[in-house]
Amino acid sequence: MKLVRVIDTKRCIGCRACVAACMVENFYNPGDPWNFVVEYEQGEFPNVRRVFVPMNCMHCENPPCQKACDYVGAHAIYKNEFGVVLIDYDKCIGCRYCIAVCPYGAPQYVEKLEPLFPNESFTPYERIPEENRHEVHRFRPNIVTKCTFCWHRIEKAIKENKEHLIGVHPEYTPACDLVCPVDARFFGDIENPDSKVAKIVGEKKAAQLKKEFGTRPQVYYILEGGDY
Amino acid sequence: MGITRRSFLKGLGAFSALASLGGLSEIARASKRVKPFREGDVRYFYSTCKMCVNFCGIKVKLQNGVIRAIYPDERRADFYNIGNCPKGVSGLFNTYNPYRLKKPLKRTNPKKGPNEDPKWVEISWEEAFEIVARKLKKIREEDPRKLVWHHGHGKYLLDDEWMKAFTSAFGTPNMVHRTTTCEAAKHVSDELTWGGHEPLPDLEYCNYLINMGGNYFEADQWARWLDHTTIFAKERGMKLVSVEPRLSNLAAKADEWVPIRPGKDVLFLLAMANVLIEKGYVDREFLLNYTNASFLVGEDGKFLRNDRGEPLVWDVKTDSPRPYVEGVKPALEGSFKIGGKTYRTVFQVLKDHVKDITPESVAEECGVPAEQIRRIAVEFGENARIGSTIVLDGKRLRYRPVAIYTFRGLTAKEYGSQNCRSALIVMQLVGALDAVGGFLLHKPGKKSYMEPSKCEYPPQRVDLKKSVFLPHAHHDVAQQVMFTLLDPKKYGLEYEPEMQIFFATNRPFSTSDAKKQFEALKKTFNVVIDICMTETAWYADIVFPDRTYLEAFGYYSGRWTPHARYHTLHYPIVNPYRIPYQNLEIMFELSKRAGFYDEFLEKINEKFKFKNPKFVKGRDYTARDAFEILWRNKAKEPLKKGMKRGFKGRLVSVEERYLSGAEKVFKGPGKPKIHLYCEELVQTADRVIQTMRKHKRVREVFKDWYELGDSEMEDFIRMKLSPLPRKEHAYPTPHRRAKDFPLHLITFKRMYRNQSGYCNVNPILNHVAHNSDHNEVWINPKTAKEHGIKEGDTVIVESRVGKVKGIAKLTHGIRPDTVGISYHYGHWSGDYPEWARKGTWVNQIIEYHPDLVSGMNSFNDTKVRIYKAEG
Amino acid sequence: MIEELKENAELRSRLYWLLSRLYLERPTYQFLLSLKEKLNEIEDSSEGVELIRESLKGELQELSERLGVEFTRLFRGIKEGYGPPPPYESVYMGEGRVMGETTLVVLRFYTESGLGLMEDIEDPQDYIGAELRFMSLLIYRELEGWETGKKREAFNTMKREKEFLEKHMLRWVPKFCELVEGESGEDFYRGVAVLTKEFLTSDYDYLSEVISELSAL
Amino acid sequence: MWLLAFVLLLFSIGYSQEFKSLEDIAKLIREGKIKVGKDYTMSFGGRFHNIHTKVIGMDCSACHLNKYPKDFLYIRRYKVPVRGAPGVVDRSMCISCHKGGKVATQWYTTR
Repeated sequence: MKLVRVIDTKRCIGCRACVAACMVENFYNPGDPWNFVVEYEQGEFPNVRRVFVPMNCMHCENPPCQKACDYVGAHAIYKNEFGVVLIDYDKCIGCRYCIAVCPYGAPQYVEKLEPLFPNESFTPYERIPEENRHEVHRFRPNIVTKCTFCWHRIEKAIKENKEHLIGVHPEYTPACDLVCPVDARFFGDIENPDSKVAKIVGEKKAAQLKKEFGTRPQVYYILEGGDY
Repeated sequence: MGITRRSFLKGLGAFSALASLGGLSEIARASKRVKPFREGDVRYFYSTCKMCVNFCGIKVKLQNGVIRAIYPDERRADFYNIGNCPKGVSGLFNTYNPYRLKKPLKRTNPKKGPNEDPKWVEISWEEAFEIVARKLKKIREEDPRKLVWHHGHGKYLLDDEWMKAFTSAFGTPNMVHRTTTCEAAKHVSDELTWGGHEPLPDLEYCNYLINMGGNYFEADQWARWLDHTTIFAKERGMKLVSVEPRLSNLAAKADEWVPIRPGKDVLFLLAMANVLIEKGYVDREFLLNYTNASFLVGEDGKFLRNDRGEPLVWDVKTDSPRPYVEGVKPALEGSFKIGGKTYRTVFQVLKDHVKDITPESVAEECGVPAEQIRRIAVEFGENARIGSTIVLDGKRLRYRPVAIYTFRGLTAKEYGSQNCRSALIVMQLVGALDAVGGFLLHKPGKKSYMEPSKCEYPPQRVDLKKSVFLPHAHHDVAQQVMFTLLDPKKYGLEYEPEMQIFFATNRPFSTSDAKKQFEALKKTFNVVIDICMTETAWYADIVFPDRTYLEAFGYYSGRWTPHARYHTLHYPIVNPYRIPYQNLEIMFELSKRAGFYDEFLEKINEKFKFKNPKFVKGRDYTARDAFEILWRNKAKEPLKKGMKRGFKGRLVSVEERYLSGAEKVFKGPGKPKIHLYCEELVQTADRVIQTMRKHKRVREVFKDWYELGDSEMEDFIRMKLSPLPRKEHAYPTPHRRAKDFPLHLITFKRMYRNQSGYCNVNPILNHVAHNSDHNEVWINPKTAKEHGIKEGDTVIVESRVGKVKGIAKLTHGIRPDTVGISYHYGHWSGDYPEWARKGTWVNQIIEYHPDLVSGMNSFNDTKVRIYKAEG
Repeated sequence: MIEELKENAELRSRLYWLLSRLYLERPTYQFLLSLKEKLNEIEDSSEGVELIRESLKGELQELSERLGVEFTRLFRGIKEGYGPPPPYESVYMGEGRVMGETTLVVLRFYTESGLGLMEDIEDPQDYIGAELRFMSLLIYRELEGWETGKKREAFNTMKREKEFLEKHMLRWVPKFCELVEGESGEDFYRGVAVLTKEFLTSDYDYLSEVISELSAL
Repeated sequence: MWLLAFVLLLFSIGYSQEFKSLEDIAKLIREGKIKVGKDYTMSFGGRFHNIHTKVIGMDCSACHLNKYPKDFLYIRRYKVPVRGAPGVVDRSMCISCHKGGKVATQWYTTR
């Protein structure tokens, strides 16, 4: 099984629901978003376009972050059998080499944990205790975090023997892909030819970003202006 | 042991003597009232989002009694939304916001002002109810009209029948909703034209959609349905043309962006009509059978009528004027001499009217090349496939897959209704109304909408709705209330309001000339029911905390779509601040104490048309009881069942979708007709002018609103109330008068704040984009260069009514002669933390010139100049 | 000795109750009046009591209204920078902590002590008034123990009391009280702050002494 | 200046030997003979920072934005304006040394 995401930027209307959903789902620590939308203009008035590109961890086949992490001896970053690149917070030493080498700006350094409402007490949501959080949500200062493909939801599917429902059933789909109001995001197993992602990657000429880095990202994009 | 006791007592000093003030029996009682706290499992609740007015389905995840996340309700996808927006997804933080109001507050500093600390004191609910009820009672005895009730979002939390019942039981005509600050002109132009409002493009079949400045990828009442249906239609091959001065998110996805100069849309659309008629893209069958195109118009602009008052057409069979009944074959075009006078058909009048309005003649003023206007008109006419039909579900139906959609683009202007009318005329020309793929009407044919106004004077209502000032304001004129309050005599009001209640609205903050709006709040006793200390609440005398949509019951019939109808419900899931009452219960309590509870209940039954079950006088009701009655009447099922799904809906048949509207109401002889030509406006104009001649005050108000001289006044009134949109409608007051202000100012809504006043304290929404916590001043790089402004500079934007500071954003996505600033930013209420107050409060520099037809606020007409701020 | 412990427990429970009321309700005219009368009976005085006594000298109706405003400002967290940060343990302990579960931890403590969610209190349960009230109720539980001869339980409850002061209240309440002392313009609330701080410290000392004495027995 | 900086670097990492080429230094780093940093810091004055600024002599603007002098591009603060669309960080400069077969450690591959 190889999990991938497809983002159709031709559909994306730049609403950032996926960003908000990610923040809520993954206990956003202010300043460290796992998912963000790059927005830029092309051309000059009146021939101008605005493009929205949602970005998150690409879960590369050749993750430079992992190489850097191994290199410094921390060995905190690994890619599991489902194609998900994860960080082991117990091993992470906060050196930030992974951030330095990632061409997509995915990893985020947690300097300190802050309440969502600045200078205020934690909301009941933030007070959900550690034991009720998945390990990917047990943050502490001086670690690096990033998008996990909502590993806590995928893992649940695996544990419950519902692997075939990953990306299909809302319970087993990453939050960002779930909330998109225009259905511009898809998630699933690319090795399963019947999956939506496999079909779209095949039919719609999905591209990968920044191929020149040889990272082989596992997030595919359908781009308005073609391949980058 | 003795030592211990002594040292202990010594430490306490005299304090120990106070021990008797702590009652042991109380302690004993309280020690029984504790329960162990346990963590629970994850549960899901299907409910309805009220972060704006789309009423999307949501699925709320609850963990240990805490809302963990909000997802889209997958079952709602067949009816309305397939996903959620960032507001919906992060709605839990509006509930968990620490800056919520938690207890009733009383002002102790009588001075009101933006920098006056109200010196709030927390009071008990009992005390708050008593204070407000006493005041209500006094006013009700003196003159109930002195109470003004406002709601904005409150309508959508509950449905406004509750409030209508409350105010009418109290006896005041002054219940004011927010429509004129949003889309009233669009409603009114629809109502004048086809007797209903809230039409929708039939996006499932539409092939060519012109969007006149609607930004429904971000904010619109149908945004979450329009967004995906548009995207899917585009993939199917629909062409999307967006006509607006700013490259909105919608324009960014359009096939063609037409950056028109602000306010000039009516010219663009009339030129389209010119091309359509010239090129023969005219659906004659439609015009004859469904509209008043064949009615005979005299030189005075009025219809030729028989003694029974029926309008007449020229029957080509008998060559005589006759009412359009069975057997009559009306002429569509032509000029006829009858009784020595010349009469032309409406279509002929229109044809003559737009004859000179060619694309070439308006291109410069619109800032759009003539070829482009011409091409779009031809594409529109071509795609309309006039004469074609389509078979759906075995029924042969008219097929006109083109539509023009708008929201605030054509609407939020001094000539909003006339601008919107021009789009409706273009669509009538090609027969797109209520055709497959065209523009679907919703509950058309309400007669009272299509008649001349009574032009009431003196006005009964403080918002001047339907009075001589704003004759066709079928919807409440929200922004006018404060201006009337400041000087009631000026408008001929016979009473002086004393008390205002605001339920979930921050009205003064969100309308034109906003600083002045707040002045009026100093004159009245103000009660605010809300979840946050808004700017309006800052001026309150008593503040009631409310519960949010995740804590309270609420209902609204959902947004209709071409394929579905449904009712939506939300209900309490959590209550972290343990707020004991929700909005409706506050109303129950107040009416009880002020002595009109039974009348209130009776009016509820009447307004909602409750049959079974009904409210019974004298009985106490909680919100839950009330919603049991409501849901059983509306959804015909127990509330408990509704709370399992959060909605009840049904899908509609092809028959209901296409054959129950215009086909049924307007088609054929002997039926009322769609108003291609709004003769009722001509008659209204007569009445306005008559009243104006009689009452000097009316004239003074118009003078003030539109900066007119006495001599030009009557012509202006006729022009404003003209039966067909005119070139003059592209020149609102600031365009004519603000000569020293070279740039247009347009306003718009952004996704992160729109239609919900409390998103400024939502940390997620402030973080979803690098600039979502503040707004910017959109300036074209060319203009910026001329003014020596660089990206990120602080600039001053100055209009005739004020100036504001803002941060420059240089973008090619706006016309060089225009600057754009979004709403919803620049909050200043003292209760908001600094991080929630960023940005520019644009409303304070917007000039006020209401649309004479509809009362619509003029949000997009202001002219400004910009310059770099010193230092 | 048991008698003495019982008396002390009753006294302490009542005092905690009184203090909790000062943070949970704004002082009514009636309350101020009875407070004034009570204080007139006492000669001996400490700083906190003196401040309160001083504040009660004027017209009580007017004072009650003024104190209402000050109560709202000091304790209710109306807005940032308007009064000290509101007196919730999570506000004062949360900063720089890894996980913000303070309220939950407090609630668990209540539950584990045989009590739990106090339904009469509408504020989050780590509000200063709630914690004081919890202490009052817990000591009442201790009192019941002495009265019914369940000495072991009463003793254990005392240990819980000490633990709660140690792990929770003493860690943040004095900090808050100092803020109030420094910031409030009302002698009344400055007095309340001084009293609260001093009472918590001396009660802690008392508990430590008694527990070590009893353990030695 | 260039040489001085380099010598300073060598002193600072306690490795004062004869002049070596960049390739040699890279090799030594890879072999662990030059410890890049005890705490692997990349902040100003850190050893990794020194290698890029003083040894290779890269301009600050390669990694930092003028307007945000305290913001490292590699620690992407959310509000840094977007330069290298569609990504939010620009790593094109890094490729020249860190891609397969070049002087520095291979983060990126040619595949």
